[in-house]
Amino acid sequence: RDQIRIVGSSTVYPFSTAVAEAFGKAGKFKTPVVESTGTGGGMRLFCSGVGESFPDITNASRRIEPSEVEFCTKNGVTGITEVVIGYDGIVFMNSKAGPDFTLTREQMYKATAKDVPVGGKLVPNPYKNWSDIDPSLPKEPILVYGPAPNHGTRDAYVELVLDPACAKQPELKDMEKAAKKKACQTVREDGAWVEVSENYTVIQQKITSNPAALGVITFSYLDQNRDKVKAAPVDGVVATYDAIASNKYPVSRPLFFYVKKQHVGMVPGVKEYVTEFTSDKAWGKEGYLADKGLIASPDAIRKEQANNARTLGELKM
Amino acid sequence: MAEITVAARTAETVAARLGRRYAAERRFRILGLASILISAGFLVLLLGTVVAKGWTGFLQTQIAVEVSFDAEVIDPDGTRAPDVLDAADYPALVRNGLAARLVPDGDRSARRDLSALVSTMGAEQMRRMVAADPKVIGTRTTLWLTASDKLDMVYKGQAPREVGAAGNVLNDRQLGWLAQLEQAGQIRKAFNLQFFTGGDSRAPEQAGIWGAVVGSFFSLAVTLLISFPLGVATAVYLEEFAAKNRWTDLIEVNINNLAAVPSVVFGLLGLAVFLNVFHLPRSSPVAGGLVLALICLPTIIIAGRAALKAVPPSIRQAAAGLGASPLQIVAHHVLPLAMPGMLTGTILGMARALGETAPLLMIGMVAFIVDIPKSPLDPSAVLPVQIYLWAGSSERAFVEKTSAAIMVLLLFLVAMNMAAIWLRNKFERRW
Amino acid sequence: MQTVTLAAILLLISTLAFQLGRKRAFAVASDHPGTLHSLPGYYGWWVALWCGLPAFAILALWLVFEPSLIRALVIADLPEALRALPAERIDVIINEVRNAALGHATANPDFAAAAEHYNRLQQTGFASAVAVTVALALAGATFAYRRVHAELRARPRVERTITVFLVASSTVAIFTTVGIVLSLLFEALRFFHMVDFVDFLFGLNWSPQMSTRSDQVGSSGAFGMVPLLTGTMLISAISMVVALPLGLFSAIYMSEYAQPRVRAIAKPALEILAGIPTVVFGFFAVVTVAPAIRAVGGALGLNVAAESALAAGFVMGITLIPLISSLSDDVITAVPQSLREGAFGLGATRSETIVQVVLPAALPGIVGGVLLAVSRAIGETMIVVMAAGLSAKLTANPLEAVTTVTVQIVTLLVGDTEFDSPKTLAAFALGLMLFGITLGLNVIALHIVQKYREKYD
Amino acid sequence: MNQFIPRGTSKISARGLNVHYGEKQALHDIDLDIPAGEVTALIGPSGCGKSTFLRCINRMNDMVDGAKVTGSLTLDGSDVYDRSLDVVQLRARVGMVFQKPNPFPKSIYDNVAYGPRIHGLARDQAELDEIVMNSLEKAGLLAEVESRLSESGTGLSGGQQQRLCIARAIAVAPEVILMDEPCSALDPIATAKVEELIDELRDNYTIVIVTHSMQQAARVSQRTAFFHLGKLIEVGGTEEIFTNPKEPLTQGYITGRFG
Amino acid sequence: MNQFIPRGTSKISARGLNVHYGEKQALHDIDLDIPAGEVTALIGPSGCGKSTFLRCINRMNDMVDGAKVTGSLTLDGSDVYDRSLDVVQLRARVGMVFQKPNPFPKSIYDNVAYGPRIHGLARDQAELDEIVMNSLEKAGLLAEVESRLSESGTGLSGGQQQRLCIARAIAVAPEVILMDEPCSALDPIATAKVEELIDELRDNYTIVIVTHSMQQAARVSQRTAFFHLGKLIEVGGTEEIFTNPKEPLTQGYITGRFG
Ligand SMILES: Nc1ncnc2c1ncn2[C@@H]1O[C@H](COP(=O)(O)OP(=O)(O)OP(=O)(O)O)[C@@H](O)[C@H]1O
Ligand SMILES: Nc1ncnc2c1ncn2[C@@H]1O[C@H](COP(=O)(O)OP(=O)(O)OP(=O)(O)O)[C@@H](O)[C@H]1O
Ligand SMILES: [Mg+2]
Ligand SMILES: [Mg+2]
Ligand SMILES: O=P([O-])([O-])[O-]
Repeated sequence: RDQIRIVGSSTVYPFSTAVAEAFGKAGKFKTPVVESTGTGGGMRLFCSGVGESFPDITNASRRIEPSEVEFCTKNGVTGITEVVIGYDGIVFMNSKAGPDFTLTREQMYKATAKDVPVGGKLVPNPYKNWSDIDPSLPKEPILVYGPAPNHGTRDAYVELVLDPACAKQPELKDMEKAAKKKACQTVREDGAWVEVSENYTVIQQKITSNPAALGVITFSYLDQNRDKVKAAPVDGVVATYDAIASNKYPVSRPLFFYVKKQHVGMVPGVKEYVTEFTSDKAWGKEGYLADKGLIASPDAIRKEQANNARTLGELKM
Repeated sequence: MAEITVAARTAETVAARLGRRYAAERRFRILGLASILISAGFLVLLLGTVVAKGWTGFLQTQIAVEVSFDAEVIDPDGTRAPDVLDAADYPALVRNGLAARLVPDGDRSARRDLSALVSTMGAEQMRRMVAADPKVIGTRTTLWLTASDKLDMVYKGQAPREVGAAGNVLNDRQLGWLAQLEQAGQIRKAFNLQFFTGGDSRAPEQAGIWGAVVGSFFSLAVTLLISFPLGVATAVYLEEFAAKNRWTDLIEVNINNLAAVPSVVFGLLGLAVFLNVFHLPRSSPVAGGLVLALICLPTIIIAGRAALKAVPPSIRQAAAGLGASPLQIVAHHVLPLAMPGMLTGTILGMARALGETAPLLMIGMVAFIVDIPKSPLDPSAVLPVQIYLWAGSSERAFVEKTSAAIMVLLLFLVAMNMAAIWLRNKFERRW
Repeated sequence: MQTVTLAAILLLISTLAFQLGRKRAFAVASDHPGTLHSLPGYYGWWVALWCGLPAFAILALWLVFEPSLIRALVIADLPEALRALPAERIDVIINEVRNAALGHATANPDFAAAAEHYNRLQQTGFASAVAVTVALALAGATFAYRRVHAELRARPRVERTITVFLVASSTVAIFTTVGIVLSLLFEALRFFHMVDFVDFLFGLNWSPQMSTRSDQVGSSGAFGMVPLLTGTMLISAISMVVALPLGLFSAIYMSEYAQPRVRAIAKPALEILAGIPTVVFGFFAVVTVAPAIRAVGGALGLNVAAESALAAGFVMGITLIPLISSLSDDVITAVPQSLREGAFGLGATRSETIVQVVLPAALPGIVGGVLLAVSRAIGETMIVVMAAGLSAKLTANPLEAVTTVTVQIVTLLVGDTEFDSPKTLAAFALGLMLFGITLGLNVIALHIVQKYREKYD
Repeated sequence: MNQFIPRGTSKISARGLNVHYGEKQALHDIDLDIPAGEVTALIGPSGCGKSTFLRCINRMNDMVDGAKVTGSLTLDGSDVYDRSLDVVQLRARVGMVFQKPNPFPKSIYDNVAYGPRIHGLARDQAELDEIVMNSLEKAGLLAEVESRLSESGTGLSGGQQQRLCIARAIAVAPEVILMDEPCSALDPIATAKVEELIDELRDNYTIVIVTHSMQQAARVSQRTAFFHLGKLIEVGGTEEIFTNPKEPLTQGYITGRFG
Repeated sequence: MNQFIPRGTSKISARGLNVHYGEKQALHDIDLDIPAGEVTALIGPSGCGKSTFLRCINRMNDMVDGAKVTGSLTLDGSDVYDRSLDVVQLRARVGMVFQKPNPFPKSIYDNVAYGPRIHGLARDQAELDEIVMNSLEKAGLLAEVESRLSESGTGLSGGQQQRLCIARAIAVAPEVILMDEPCSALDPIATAKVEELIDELRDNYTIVIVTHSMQQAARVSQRTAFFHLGKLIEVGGTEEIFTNPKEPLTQGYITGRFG
């Protein structure tokens, strides 16, 4: 094989493909083949082994989990380089034709968790309309398109929205840890939360055609489609480049990609691809990835990350 | 004579009801005509939609930008080393060229807005110019650069242009620039060559169908190479040689059923067998072609058998009577006579294969593939999958590209169908 | 590339062998006129087959085994330290060696050496392949050439070889079916180890997105296919509501009323409609039909989901019109003219004749055609993937979004290649069900259609 | 050449009737009168235009693409091809029985009831039942099928089917019944039954029958018309035609020298 | 019952020949000798097994699924159904002409040249030309088609087509020519020409002809065999059979009492 294969996060996919295209255009190597599988799916593929039939790079919208590192090691994938490429915010957006939402994380929790505390008891989610949760919200049926569990964005949603909101529920305070985790992190399965896997353009599509539906999706999709969609302020903060870059926006997280060091050399161009990705013309504040909606890291961090990437520093958990 | 009166009464009764009966007749007839018209109407609506949305996809907006091949930016050390020239920040040069005309001040957000007007192809164009002839470094020249998809949409009138309109893709400042460009005659629409020569791209203005066309070509070549000889051989065996017994019955039932198995199931077969067992390369035309070959094999066999059946037995008897062996009868007489029918069936099968999408999704042809495949083993897209991918893309400009790609696909299909019809009419014999 | 050249060379030799064999036959014939068993050409073929078949067989074997052979040899020649590495590592090394051999620079001198070795091996390998196959071809040709004599039954032998090829070809259809059944069954059985068969068949919940790692909470992983089936049925039913009247009436009009001129336009138009790929219809559904239905629904004060079953079913119905119309056209024209004359002779109008005599007579055939169309609707994928919903809802409301079996197969499998989670394997179980259902429908439909045809033949 | 019968008594009367199928002329200038209340047989070699003439009478030729009828053909003095004449009504008055029995794939009852139903001849079910029974009775079929009226008409034997078709025609109470080789698909016994039936029906209906069998023509008809190559050669009393034909062609045909 | 001719002089000779099509027995125990250099006519009512017998001679029944032949049939003393006998070679020796003219949709030349080509009868083009011309000449067709040898054989008239088929059969230089009602699709003039041709061919070939027309049998054949219901009823000189048949069945058939 003489063509890089990249899998993983749908969040990073637009950036990864942009870099791949630029990299391919330079003409020295074939354009990498990029597949959007979600962070989790990408990790599974990436960690499944070393050799021709396994990908060289996986994109991620969350950090690699210890369990995944373990899985990697088990399959002989031992040398991994981690690169933080920038930041991203998770936004709750809907069609411009639809109603305006102003949300809190607690409201999102109540709208999307499978079981919610009502009157001191954990009951199956009773809310049908947004207005059932809070009269200030639109009187529209709850319909949220969100990422499936194989997505980093899902993990981030759990970690940044469900868990914090859950922690504030007095009814859940005394629960046993495992049960609490399950109670907090399980999402609705009654059709109000629709899971989309592998490809965020599907979410994009569904919310544009369905104005009352909300999509849990990432900032770059909002940025690129401002003519069609709008984002709900979360806890009073509007998702903007600066709000996310300055960490004011509550649901933001870093993005990554991981390189299989054992494949460097084996597949021509891996190093050069990494170099292209970490060049200022790509991920700089005015780079082409910024145009695609990537929120660049501060200069110092970029520098450090670029160094680490180009020297293929080993992943440290 | 009682009968006569009965007959008279008959005439009367019949006459009395005639009006109503003829009205019913007319209604029925109109229903039939309406059905045809409605069906045809859908066809017209579909084609109309596609053409209306897609014809602009063959055009591309360009803007004239005076760029300077700034030696400071391209090659500060004056080494003229190819590596350095390649890696230079050409986008900045494009941006500067635009900024020089449109934004006197250099604020960051304005520059971002500005670079959103041109495609990165502009920078690429400059890079190639430098690579071809480093002497351009240090000169200034005006280039027609490909506009970004958003500007393209607005200029073509597919996105609103009024300041402050809902669904604006350009902001007010950008719209102002557009007016400026237009006034200066620095914006135009040109034939979209990139669409016909390029591979896929995430940027709509750079996306082309050539990669998918080549992929489709490779897939169909594999399909044809496998399904045609196998199909003809099977048809000949079943129709001319096989005795009627359980085994041939089994084969027949099999073929009839395979013809109606949903194509997505063939995709599952391809995934489980061709990819997981035989380890054919994912997303490759070989794997795709193999799956498609299995899909259109029954079509070819059934058409082939019909064509063979249409050859009158008297021809076979005549040849047999002269001492031709069974294979000679087939090779000298039956096959040549049946060939037009078989080819017609094959072309129709190929046309179907050209439009098949679902099974190819199963074998990984949905990956993002930019390079034009060079062999059937390279990863590649095919036309219908490309259409599917673009149809799912969120950029507004992809709607136009999708429709344009559909037009190209339909063109191929119509050409194939016409060829089949022509063949059928030319060689069809009535015995 | 090299292989193609070699194949071309072998082909060339075979052609030569053909010529030689033929010449030889002529020579034999002129020695003993009138005794030649077969035409000289057949001797040519016979020699050519002897020349080409074994050589190509060996070439095919070579192509299959060459990579692993060379690989083994390269590994054997690697430095001890590298050889001791685990298998996956060796895999990587070999790929790197191969890339190095193709001219990509490598930093490791060991690899460079191995690459050289690899190249050498490949050259020798190819050289020996050339030698062996060409030698075999020549040997075969010589052997056959020597044995050309007047009584040699060349024609029957050549013909038998061809017949073997024909018979082998006809078994491909069987292998395909067996392949489908086995691959579906195999993966589906693995699925049923994880999920109870009864739950799968009768479960009312479909929520397959399970967690991907142990420390994550996913959905409950419910695999009850009933909502998928009802969704599929709902959309199919809508499509038939659209396609049946339109298709049937079109067929009636075309076979009973239309002037030849109208027919000459309408028939090809319907054929074009039939030839348009469904992915195009999916696009049409998304950009035109679904918004239109929503707009109409909105105007009527109805709450129409974006991916309503109605939109998908409606568009699917359009795609089925040509199928129903052409099948109905067939059966309607197969109704004997004498029945129509009987009715006309009694003073029936055309519509009375059609409704009361022709259609009842054609009914079984039409039913068969409709069943085929239903089976097509159930198996149709692209339109529903693009225009139908994703969440499995148990509803009969055409304005709501439902999902179908095929949509789930595609969403479960696209992009994901893990074959050890029930999520992926479920697609195969669904595929098996789909195969079973459509197979059943087809068998019944074909049976009805065939029986009906026999009745009037 | 033709023997005219007084116009007043003729039920059907053709004058200068020409029929073309596209380019091909199938009937040349036919002048023929068919009297009421008799059985008229049309005979002649294959392809001579017998069926064509018969199908002119109830305008069945309207259904054939490219068929063109000129000249005049009157039924009870009114022109069959007149624009104002309604073909549905015409066919209600002129019943037809075909060469191959063609019962509808419906029950025996529905087969017979079909005509009365579409023409609305029965005011209620009882009346319809009566018509059906009556027609079956007249067609001599009632005894055989009385117990299985709801079974399919296609399940009957060939002869029964043909009689069912006759019953079906009678049920509309037509004035004329046309029969195109009604017995050629039947065995001798069934043929005999149908011939007997024709003989009985003669009292109430005008019957025109095409037949290949001269014996049959002789048995059932009172008048016979001999066609040859689209021309009417001779017409007259059956007795006379068979014993003492005027034209040598007729002579040649009935003595079996050609055809 | 059968009149055997001395075995030595018979070209084809059947003994106890039975043919079954699946369950149905089409020929019962046929003993028949066909002498060389004569025309033998097979007559009998439809379905009596004439064609079946004819098709046994060149084993055309091999092509029919379920056909089974038992008993012996020899050509020049060697068993036609012997396992070692090559059917291709047999058919080169026994030519056949069919009821409906069936020229290949190729040029007239190629039609005639086809047999010689597959059997390799001509060493070069000149020789092939000679064979073709010769055969057309013998078939009395050369004058009519000489100028248009490269036109399609299907463009000829029916009679010409049939003679082309005869030329095609002759071109292989067979010893026996089988003809299955060769004139039944032809008009009288074409029939006359073909009959004439048969008469001429008799000198060089053994001819077996199936015919429905007793006149034809009388005109062209020297010997006649009468089949009835799969049995050979009578065989003998044509003259004798027609003037003085021994069997009452034969008598009945040739006087037209049945069939
Ligand atoms: N639909 C048609 N189109 C063209 N020619 C026709 C058609 N029907 C009949 N003919 C021709 O018209 C001529 C008269 O046909 P018709 O059927 O009336 O003959 P017929 O006397 O009834 O013969 P038969 O005894 O065989 O039924 C024949 O030459 C026939 O070929
Ligand atoms: N292929 C076949 N399969 C089954 N039965 C057949 C087949 N060919 C002929 N028969 C039957 O064998 C019997 C003899 O047929 P054959 O064709 O030899 O009769 P024939 O004397 O040539 O009649 P005709 O004069 O009609 O050609 C007939 O009863 C026929 O139905
Ligand atoms: Mg007739
Ligand atoms: Mg015969
Ligand atoms: O970025 P994700 O696709 O893993 O959400």
